[in-house]
Amino acid sequence: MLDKNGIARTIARELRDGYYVNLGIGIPTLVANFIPNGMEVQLQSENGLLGMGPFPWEGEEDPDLINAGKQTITTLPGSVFFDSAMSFGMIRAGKVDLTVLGAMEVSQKGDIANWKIPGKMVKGMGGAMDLVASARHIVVAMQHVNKAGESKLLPQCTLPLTGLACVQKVVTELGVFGFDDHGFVLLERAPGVGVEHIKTHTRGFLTAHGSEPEISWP
Amino acid sequence: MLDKNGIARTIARELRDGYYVNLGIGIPTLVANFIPNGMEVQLQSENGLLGMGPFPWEGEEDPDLINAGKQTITTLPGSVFFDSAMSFGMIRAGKVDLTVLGAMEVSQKGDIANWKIPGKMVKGMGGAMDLVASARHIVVAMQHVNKAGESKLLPQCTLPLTGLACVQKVVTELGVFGFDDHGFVLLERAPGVGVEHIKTHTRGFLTAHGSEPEISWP
Amino acid sequence: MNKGDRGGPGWTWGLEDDVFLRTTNRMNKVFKDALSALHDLQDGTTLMLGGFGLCGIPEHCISALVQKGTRNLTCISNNAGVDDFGLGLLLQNHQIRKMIASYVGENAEFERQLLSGELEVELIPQGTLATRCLAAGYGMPAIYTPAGYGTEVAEGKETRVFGNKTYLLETAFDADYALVKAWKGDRLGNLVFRATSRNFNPLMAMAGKITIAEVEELVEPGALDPDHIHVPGIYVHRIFVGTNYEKRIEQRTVRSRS
Amino acid sequence: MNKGDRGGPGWTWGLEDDVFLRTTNRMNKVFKDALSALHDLQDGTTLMLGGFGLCGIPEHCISALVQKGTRNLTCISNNAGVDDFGLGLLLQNHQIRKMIASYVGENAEFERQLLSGELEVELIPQGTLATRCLAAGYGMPAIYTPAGYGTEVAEGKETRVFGNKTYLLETAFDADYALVKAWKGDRLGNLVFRATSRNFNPLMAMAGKITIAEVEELVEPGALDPDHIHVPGIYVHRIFVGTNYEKRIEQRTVRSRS
Repeated sequence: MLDKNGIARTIARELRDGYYVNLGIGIPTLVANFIPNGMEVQLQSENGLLGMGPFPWEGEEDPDLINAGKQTITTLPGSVFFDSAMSFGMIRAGKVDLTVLGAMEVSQKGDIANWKIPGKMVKGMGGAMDLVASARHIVVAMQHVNKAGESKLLPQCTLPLTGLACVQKVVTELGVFGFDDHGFVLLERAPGVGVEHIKTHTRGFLTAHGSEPEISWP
Repeated sequence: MLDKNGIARTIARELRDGYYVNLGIGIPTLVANFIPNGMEVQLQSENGLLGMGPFPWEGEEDPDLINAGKQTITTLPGSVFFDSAMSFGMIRAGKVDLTVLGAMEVSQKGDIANWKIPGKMVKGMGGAMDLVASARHIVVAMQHVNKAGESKLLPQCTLPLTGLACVQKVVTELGVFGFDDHGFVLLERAPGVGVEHIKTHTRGFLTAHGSEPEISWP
Repeated sequence: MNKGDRGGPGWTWGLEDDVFLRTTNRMNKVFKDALSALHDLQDGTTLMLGGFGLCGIPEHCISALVQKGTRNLTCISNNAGVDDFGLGLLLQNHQIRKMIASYVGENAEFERQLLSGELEVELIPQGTLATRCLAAGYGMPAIYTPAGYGTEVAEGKETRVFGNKTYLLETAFDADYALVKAWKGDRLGNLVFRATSRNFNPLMAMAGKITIAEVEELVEPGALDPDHIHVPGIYVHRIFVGTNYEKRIEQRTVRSRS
Repeated sequence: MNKGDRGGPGWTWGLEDDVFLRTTNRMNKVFKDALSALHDLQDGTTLMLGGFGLCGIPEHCISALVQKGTRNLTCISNNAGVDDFGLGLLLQNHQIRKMIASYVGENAEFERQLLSGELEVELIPQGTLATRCLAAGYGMPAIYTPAGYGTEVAEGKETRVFGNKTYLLETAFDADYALVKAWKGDRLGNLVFRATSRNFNPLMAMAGKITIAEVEELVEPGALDPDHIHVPGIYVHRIFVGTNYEKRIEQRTVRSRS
């Protein structure tokens, strides 16, 4: 089983030198902590910053400088500010290489739902619909099951969609999942997690042979 | 009869305090010399400048600072540079109050042709098609007749159009012309020019009573 | 005009700043405060408000709206503030009839009014929100975006395939007023923004039929570098200086000096 | 993440500039000169070239194209240079098969090749040219503009009425390369332009599949104010320093100190 940091660390393996990356709120944010040494990537924050730096030192918070999660952050040498139209312009034009975001549900076709529970919770999609419509690589970081213990990997989403057939990889505490024409494909198992356990907790169609390697980090 | 400066001075009466104005190449450029004292307007140059200043002093030319006619110019306090998309964005959004441009032909419906003589001359429309499609007020400054002595105010244009039914006023060396449902309407005569002379030199339908005042300047 | 021609705008009227910078009526866009700048804003108005979260919001314009008690507003804003700050103040007072936003998760009162049906809400993708502002400011009646295709956002909307991708047609916003917050500005309406408080502000400034900018500092024309002005004054109709900005921080996240 | 949460990007890997600014392959976009930056530009390529008249043109990229002798080019550029400078140099060499431009009145050789049928030419309104670049850079497949409606520019194009105005549908440009000239840039590709040499350069920089920027000065990351960068490096793939810019003036107009 992976903890949150393990999920983030696993996703960090998707990074490539020179990537422009947008990290969503929650676990995705943690990916920034695992950028491999010697690799240079730039983080895009869709509220208008390229080259996001770490949190400020205590006492150095700047209310004019936040990320898309409304957290106080910093810049780095080479950072750029821009307006929201340019921010989503670069996203829409496919300039963002990788986006990592959380999800409430992912379907075996790669649909994603993460913005609304009808009648219960309405937070809004923020920039998620734009990101999943246009980023070059889309990876979901989430818990494998919800609080009721039900699989969040489903034959089809039950909640209102954020995007259609767009997710390319899902990383949960149980493993790494890709997609083929039939549905989910188990690519790697979390350390110590057996295939049967994964199958039991996955409701969408899942291809898993048992020979999938355990996740390892460089 | 008006000379070029007279035409420019006549058009300058169209200026209002606070106007944003785009002046085309040729006679329109001269309008800048007749901005009434105490009135504040800003000149937009569609290559990316708001608040165009006069020509530089000799020896102070800056090759990075030109107007849409490719002339070296200067800025004024409060000038702004921007890219061509924003420049035509503000034009298209109707933020330019007045555009003054030259023409080869104007029709009695307010069509204008000023960019091409098929088989002979192909310079291109530059920004003229954008300007006539979107500026709030459109005034043409031109000679009344061409080099062959033929009227440039026509029932309909013979040259490829720049814009359709967009010209609101035409100022020539003979007078000031507006438009109504029938065609051209003589609004003012140039000093010393009689109605018959104007009628003789105008091929489009022209309403002219003889009672039109002579042009005067404040 | 020929090379070396000196007959063009050599401008006969002497020193330029004598003419161009005389304070006249319409190019002097400075108002004394938020209330005077918003004097003609009526009930039922559609308005855009800049800001992302609480960052770069027009605090003083919002205060003036509270003070005026203007009602039945349609507000276009990326977020809805928090319960007791930003647009949350207008929600508390029930001054807003309809919200067009992309993310409203920080405001419990908003969620309550929405679920109870007191408030009409249109949630749209953030990039769509931004680009519909840009379209208005750039005179484009509509734009195409792939965001929301296949979701409930696309319901009732025209779609079109370009290349191998499906796009939604989204229309430009049509807002009576845009209320924005800039860092610095001059009396011509030129604006400069700071860091991520820029966000939607320049776009809305360009999109409003009447654009009102509040600034931290009003400077003389010429003090802003013409290469670095974010919004040219042609888009801005009124400007005033706001004092004592609260600039509340929503998520104070820091590294400890261990 | 909750207020005051320190578990987020507190970034475990120590000093940021140790990691983020290490010179690695892909984020270091600096090439040694124009020829090396254009090494893979083939015959038959579609390319955009920034500049308005001779102002802000990528002089060194054009020289490299002349030197390489690349042929059958489709060039998207507002103007076509003059006979012996700018794009005129490529025209002289018959390296251009097709020009897409808005105004070409300064170039006699151009007019000759056009009227003789040697050169294919598409003249389009300047705002349409600019906005088709913007569309490409902002991922919008097409835009609507009223420019050219009712003229031969509209022939064969789809029209649509919004409000009481008719617009043409114009598609985003699809260019293999964009060659632009900036004032300053850094190795990440961030660009800043000067005065009216900005013009089409930032738009084309955003529109190119491979964007090559020549700059007068290459500065260290961080030297450019993040509030005032015109093109973020995410859009720029290669950058090199051009030396000895000629910056020829087309119309030298001055006031005399009488």
